[in-house]
Amino acid sequence: MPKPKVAFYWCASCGGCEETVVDLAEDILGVVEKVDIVLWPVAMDFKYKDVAALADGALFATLLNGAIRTSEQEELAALLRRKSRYLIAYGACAQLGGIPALANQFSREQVLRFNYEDAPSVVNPDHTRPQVHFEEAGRTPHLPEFRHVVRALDQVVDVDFYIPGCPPTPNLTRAAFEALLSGNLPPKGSVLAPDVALCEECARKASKPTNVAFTEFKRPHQALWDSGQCFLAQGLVCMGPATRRGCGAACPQGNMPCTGCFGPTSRVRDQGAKMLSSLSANVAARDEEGIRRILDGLPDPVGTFYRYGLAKSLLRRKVNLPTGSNGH
Amino acid sequence: MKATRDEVRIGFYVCHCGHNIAALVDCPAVARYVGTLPGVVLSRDYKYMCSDPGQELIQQDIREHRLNRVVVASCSPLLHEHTFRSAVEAGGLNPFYFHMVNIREHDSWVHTDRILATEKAKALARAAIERVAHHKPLEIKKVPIHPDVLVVGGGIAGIHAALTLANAGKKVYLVEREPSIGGHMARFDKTFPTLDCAACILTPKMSEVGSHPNITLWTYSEVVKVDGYVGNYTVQVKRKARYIHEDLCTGCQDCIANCVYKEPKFADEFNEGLGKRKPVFIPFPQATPQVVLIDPEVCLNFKRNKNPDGTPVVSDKCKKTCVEACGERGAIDFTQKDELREIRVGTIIVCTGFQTFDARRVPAYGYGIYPNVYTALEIERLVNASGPTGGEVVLRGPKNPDGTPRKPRSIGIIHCVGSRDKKTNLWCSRVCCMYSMKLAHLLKEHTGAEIYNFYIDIRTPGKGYEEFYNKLLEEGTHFIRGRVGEVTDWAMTPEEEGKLVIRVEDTLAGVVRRIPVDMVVLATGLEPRADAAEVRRLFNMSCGGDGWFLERHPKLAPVNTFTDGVFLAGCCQGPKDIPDTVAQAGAAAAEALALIDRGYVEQEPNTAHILDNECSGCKSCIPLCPYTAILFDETRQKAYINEALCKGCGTCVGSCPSGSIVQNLFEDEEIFSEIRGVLAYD
Amino acid sequence: MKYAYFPGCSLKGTGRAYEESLLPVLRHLGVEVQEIEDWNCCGATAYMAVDEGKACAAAARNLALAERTGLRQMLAPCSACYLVLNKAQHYLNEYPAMRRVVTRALDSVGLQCRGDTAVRHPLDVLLHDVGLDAIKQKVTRPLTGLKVAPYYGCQIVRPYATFDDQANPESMDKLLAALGATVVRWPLKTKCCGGSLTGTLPEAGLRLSYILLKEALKRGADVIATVCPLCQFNLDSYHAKIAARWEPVRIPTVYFSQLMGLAFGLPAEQTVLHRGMVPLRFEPAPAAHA
Amino acid sequence: MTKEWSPRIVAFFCNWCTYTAADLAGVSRLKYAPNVRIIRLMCSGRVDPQFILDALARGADGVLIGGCHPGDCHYVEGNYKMLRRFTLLRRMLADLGIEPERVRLEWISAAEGEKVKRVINEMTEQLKALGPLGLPRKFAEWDREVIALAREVQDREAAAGPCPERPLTPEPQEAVHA
Amino acid sequence: MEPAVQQTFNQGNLRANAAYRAARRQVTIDPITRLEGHGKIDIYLDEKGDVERAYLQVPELRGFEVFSLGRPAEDMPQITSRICGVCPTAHHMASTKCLDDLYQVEPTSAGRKIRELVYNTFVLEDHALHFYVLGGPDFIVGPEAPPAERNIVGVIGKVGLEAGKRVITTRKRLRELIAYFGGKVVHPVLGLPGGVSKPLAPADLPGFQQLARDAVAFAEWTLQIFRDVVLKNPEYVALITADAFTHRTCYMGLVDAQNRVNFYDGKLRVVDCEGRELYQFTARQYREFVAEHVEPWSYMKFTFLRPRGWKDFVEGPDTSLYAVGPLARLNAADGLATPRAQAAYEEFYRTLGGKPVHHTLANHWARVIEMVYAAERIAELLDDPEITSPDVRRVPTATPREGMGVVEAPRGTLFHHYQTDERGLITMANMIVATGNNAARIAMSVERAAKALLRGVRDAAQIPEGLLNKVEMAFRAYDPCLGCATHTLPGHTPLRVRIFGADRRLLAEQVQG
Repeated sequence: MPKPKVAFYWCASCGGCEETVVDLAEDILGVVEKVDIVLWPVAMDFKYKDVAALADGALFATLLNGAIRTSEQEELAALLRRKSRYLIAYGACAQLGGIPALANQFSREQVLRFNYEDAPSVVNPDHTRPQVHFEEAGRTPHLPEFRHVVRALDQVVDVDFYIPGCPPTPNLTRAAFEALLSGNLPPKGSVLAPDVALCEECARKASKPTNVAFTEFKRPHQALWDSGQCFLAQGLVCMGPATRRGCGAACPQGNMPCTGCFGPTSRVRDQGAKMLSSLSANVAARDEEGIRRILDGLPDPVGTFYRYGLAKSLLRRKVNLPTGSNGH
Repeated sequence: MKATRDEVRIGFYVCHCGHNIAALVDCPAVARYVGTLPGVVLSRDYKYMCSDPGQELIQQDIREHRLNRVVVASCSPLLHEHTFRSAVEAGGLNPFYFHMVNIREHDSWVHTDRILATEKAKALARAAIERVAHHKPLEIKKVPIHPDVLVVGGGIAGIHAALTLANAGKKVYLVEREPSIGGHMARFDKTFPTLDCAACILTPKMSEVGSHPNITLWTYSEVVKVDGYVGNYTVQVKRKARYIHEDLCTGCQDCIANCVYKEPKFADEFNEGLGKRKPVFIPFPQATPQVVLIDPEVCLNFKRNKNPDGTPVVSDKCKKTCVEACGERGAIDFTQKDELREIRVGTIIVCTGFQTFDARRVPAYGYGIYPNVYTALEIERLVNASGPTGGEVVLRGPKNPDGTPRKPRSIGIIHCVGSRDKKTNLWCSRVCCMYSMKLAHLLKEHTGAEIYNFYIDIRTPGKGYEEFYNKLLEEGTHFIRGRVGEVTDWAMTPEEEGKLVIRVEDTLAGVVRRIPVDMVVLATGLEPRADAAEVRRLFNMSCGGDGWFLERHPKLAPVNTFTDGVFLAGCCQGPKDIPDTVAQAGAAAAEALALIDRGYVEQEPNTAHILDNECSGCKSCIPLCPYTAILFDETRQKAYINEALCKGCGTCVGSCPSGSIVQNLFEDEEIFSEIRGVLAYD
Repeated sequence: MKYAYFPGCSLKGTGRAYEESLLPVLRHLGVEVQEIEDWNCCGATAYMAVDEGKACAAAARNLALAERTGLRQMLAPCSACYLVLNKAQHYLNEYPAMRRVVTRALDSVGLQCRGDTAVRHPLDVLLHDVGLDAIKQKVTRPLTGLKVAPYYGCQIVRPYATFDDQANPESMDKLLAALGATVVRWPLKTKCCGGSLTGTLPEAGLRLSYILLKEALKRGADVIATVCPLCQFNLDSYHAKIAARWEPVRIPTVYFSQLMGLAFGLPAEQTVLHRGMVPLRFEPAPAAHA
Repeated sequence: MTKEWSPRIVAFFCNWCTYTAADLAGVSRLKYAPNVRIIRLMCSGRVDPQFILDALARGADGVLIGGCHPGDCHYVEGNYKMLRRFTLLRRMLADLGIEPERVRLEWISAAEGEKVKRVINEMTEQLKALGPLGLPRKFAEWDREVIALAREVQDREAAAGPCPERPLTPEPQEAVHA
Repeated sequence: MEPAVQQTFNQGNLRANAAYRAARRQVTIDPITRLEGHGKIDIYLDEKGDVERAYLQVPELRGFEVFSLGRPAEDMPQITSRICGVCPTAHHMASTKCLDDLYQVEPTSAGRKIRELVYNTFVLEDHALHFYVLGGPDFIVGPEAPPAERNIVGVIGKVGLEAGKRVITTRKRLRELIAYFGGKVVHPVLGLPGGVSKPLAPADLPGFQQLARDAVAFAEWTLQIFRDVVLKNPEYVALITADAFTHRTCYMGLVDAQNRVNFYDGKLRVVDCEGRELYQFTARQYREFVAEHVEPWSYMKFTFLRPRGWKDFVEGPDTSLYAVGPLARLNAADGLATPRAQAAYEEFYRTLGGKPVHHTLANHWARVIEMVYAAERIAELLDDPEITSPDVRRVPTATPREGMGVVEAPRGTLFHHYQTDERGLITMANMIVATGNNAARIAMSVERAAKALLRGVRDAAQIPEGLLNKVEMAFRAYDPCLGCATHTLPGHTPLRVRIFGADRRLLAEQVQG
């Protein structure tokens, strides 16, 4: 019996997810040999036509990482969706938009302007900009355009499962494969990681007292802190309580607070809003001035609470940015 | 398990409430619209849903149409939610498969455009339909009622309420801040309109309280802390040190007689400072309990400076003749300290009364500037036979050349001081017109002076009140209609010299008049006690914008508060005269009795619980609970909620970072669907 | 302490004694003021009566200029200015309609008024920002023996009692007491001085001034202290007429600031007492400790 | 929608003070703008910021939260908790381009029917001045680029018909067997 | 070894390789742009059918610089590491050094050493991978060998199964060291202004010291393989020195006080194509010496030496273009700080005829030499008693305004530059990465290859089959950067070339594969 065909594809991502797959691939007694990896744009050239040629659903599963930013990515996502029995959003970017989705707080024009004109190292007296349609002596090399909005995969196509993390851990990935292959799967749309917040598996949990009220928020560089005690108990923002577990509390292991890359639990619609709610409700002050003073210790709420999840937050994007046509 | 759309069979009813709703909301249209919504199997409009036939209709439909959810759009749930839940239950459904839409108080009554009001009604209805689908069956909890009652405040209201309850065989704690019960009424000379002597009708009731076996009377005491909920309140009472052992004092007052101070020397509160008392004193002759007390501020046996904890320092400088006088009774104890007592009661009646308006706040009337300007309460004492002057009305100001005190030959009584006034208090204090006329009558009786009443309106809504007014008119008291501009000692004419000049616009004559008088009486209004705000918090009641304690419903629940088991009586709820106060006190007592006799209260099951498998044990919720209902299980490293302590505010639910806390009746899904509902419609 | 300073027309004209005495006193107390550039009519007097919109716009322009100084506080010594600026402020924040009118007007000259500058009266500032203790310390020549009738006039307490009681203001009483003067208690503190009636209905207007002067004398006052250029003018300038009509009631009327200067031992050109029609003859002795 | 736009406000009122105040406004027959849709919660402390964002995302032009005055909370201090959330949420919403006027927190005691009226009317006016937030429409606008593409792709494939190319085989496999 | 096991083993590794290529190819591009799907080269012919112009395009832009605005500076090491999931440590470290400068805080001695330890470990692991899995096979197995053999399996075939195992296990252990400090290998979190977040527990030291010793041996062994397989083969040597792969440009690299190569810290040194020192400058001066040029046909910016000005894509004595990366580092330095590496360095220049070496393919050799240095440096650091000091971080006190940081990423110099408000919130962020620094030279290589291969082309038929193989060779040599995109099993260059006739009509399109 032929092994199930599995495809990997990436969109707007950094490649960290691929690294995880590799760590997995190196685990030679792992699961990879149970499947055929038939699509891997880097492993082998593949043409759009080749994929199109497959019968719909011919692929057992596709693990797609990266956020969706360009038309090309959308197109391939749509195609792979049709060809795959299971489409799996792999990693924070595909699941939530990831760090690239922070761009949803800014306009595309801002990006272009800075990169090609305002950046201190740029020398560009005649304000040249890369052109989607550029013509030079009749030569017309053409660049793909990118979207105004950075999207998570399921904001473009229907997604069956999610594997969280920036990057996901090999263990989770292996577990996901095993689940897929053994066929005992959670309901469609599930995130293939424990549905409990990080604290449960954090070594520092026990060190947190039950009466933490914030009199000030410290920023990581502003103090030396106890490497064994709960960060929140030390006045440092840790996204752990609002973040799915499954990474083994890797960042706290490195003595840094969680930044939330595993996204929310299934019971939360907006990770940022929930963490904001929990943190601010526990502020000690009662007078407006005191409250404001303490909360000013969180200078960048969007970047703190939506570090990975802006695209999938309830508002998705800074709402008053231009959209309009895609031409630069 | 959450019921999914196709399982639910919703019945929807929109109530006309006669014209109250139908006049502005097109009820049939709403019913038609809701009829089209998914899950709705039947949608009706009906004249009066809260009527028996209305409720009958619901029960019938539940049976015939196999409804498993019911939504009623009518008035405020605070009014009829209970009614309809019972109806639903009677129809054989769990009462919590019901949701109510408020399209009267929140719609038809507050809008003017029929189309928009109807739109709004539809939107709200849709929200309820979407919400109710997520409802789950819940159990109502029954909490037993502790039979004892706490009555706070020993004025006429408290006295009456306490007696009513005690006579019904209930144990009552009556807590009074002053050394004696009796309140303001005890200071009055006569009561309008019958002019029977206040003391004569009050003192018997006071002593009855003092001696009643079912009443524990704690005077000179204050409630400092109230915990718990209806049926089970735990109350801390501070018994202030009076330096006398109540149980040992016989009220013989030998100590007073033998005090080192031969003459009374200190301003006496009961007489508004018009009279004098000694450091050891009894507030007034008929005080209940008949127990003296010592004022450490002035008693020679105490130092003037205080201990760090605020308690006075015993100096032992005094000869302590009082102690000798007390002899083997040994009731006097300079080392006495405030003590805290804790009691458990099931219900509380708050009768903390009022304070009179501070006339200094209207400087134009010169109280505190001109000695011969008095407040009404001072006059009550002045005309009282047992008052500081033995009932003789003499002026505070400069005496006659021969040294005899001057008597007023002309008196002006200014009404509405601190009432009906944008700058001070907006409300009418209700009693001033009547007591002003009472005082007018008494003053005339005592002095034969010319009496001028300066009024805005004369308000005499009460049995025999208007008649009393007419009687006054016949007595030849002057009534000048107009708010007084100012009282000054500035004489423009010789005849004004040495007098107080009342400048007023006589709105009937249409002229500005200057009326010189010897004595000015300010009919000061009633206002909430200065500490009303703290007291309110103590008992978890609300205050109106004007500061009076707020009744749950001005008509239907006039003695209830928003806190179950806490009731109101007397002027703490708003200005009223003695008859109304006593009536209200009776009503409050009756409410308390009703609760006690039923023996239990039903509790809204809107408590929260933590999903055990989902909780990560992050402990973020624990400090948020004001009732410490959230606890941490160290062995399992998870938080859990003691539902007995949970009051169902939902704060922890809104704050759980992993969404692992659920509040019954207010689950996230229910509220999200409500949001979707109100917005889905446009 | 620094305040944007709005003198208004009077202090540059008939009421110059006020400015001439006030500024040195403030300086002496370490209070800085910065006169607003290009200020215009506060909008008081006839304006308000005729067209509130225009009056507010006029006032708002001054407010806007004040805001531009970045000083959040604005000092308006003249009672009329003080009242109108406060009133305009109030209108802007209470009535959207009025705000629209004014905003439009200001837009046309490229100004905008947030309406968040506090309009303060010198008495307010002296009592609540500087404080009586600080003032007492500066008193080198206490006004011992000088009986002063404090006269507030109507405009700084009515209709907006922003810093003192409407019927019975006492800030100046406290201030004068601090200077060592004997404060004469009288009930006419806020009685009308005649205001502009003196010009339009002399009979009515003068009578009001007469009552004030007479009562002050009757209560043994040596001098009336005032805070308002118009009051000062009315009480000081019509003695001849009043004497002709009723009886002579000669008593000097000076600005409280002049008395402060006196008590602080400031030079004559800073107390400018010579400007009064009825001269105040009083030489305070140096304080014992001084 | 053909009918002229008018703001939609979702209000979360606490059961004890503000909701009751709204009842009082009704009983007192005060008239206010019909733009508000009141959702009853036991305490302003129950207001989860998610509710606010969800309301905005679903088309509310503004969200009003009503609680008891500080110190008066029926649940001791749920309202403080809300005040704290609100303080930070407002700042965050500003970073996400939502004007502060759109989300408002008011302390309204059970006795302040008048204030209910004033606040709702005020807010309605402010929102009229601000104009619609219209997030659902914005989302649709953002997604148009995606939807358009999806359609285009379908058409292209319909046109192309079944593709003749060889079915895909994994090259690495060959490498191994070689 | 059982054939079955061996097959599984090979499969696993094949996929490993593939994944690395995947990862590499996208990331090593300029942080704001990354190669999506395929790299794109458009070649335009003139009437004679010769190459008129070739465009190498990088078609995406992510805008990290812009969405960093308003973020707390201390978050930058974690945010910017997401620019690249394969060399996150490089960005993380550059950003962290940028924060030191921003807050004017000197890391504690132990903190600095841990950073350098982690960083060298990363470089070693990364180079090793490139040599065995990505770039190396071409040489070890041979450029002309059948494609299917030019991979680690082929390598194993040549050097034995044990070698393969050794590569994998060593790499794994090195990555574990990074994870020990950084929490994760991919996107580590150790970096903070003034030091690192976590000290090295004395108990854990021995294990790491053992690793260091093994690493040194491993590196030397690798160098020996290179000698045996490549240097002993005149063909390869000829290939390395072939003119097609030679560009006379300037070179830039970080050097220490003695002008020796340093990956983590030091001054930047630029030498011209004669090997003469042109400039030495600190990170803070980067703007005076480095500038970026914009072309309308690519999202990627092309850096050049600011003092010399943009002179278009030309090489030679006056060129303003420069290269970075292993070869450039050796060219820009006077030597290496560790004995074994220094020896290898001298051998390198002896063999290739003195400094500077302009042969792009020499990068492979340079890389192995750097491996030796990195391994030796790791050992040094782990033998330093201070390495286990708990004092790993100093809390900054200065008010932040502006900071700049630079490191040598495996594939070249990497600049980070931030400005903040007084609260330390980013108001400007600028980054220049290895690819940008190499971009111009890469573009030239591409065009050169195209021109060499396409002459008098009239129709598609005349386009030689192996065109892409050669073009691929031309810039695979650069390794990562765009190169990494091409580091696939030969025959699978994910590179799309389109050729347009003089009439601008598409003559042919070839996709490697």
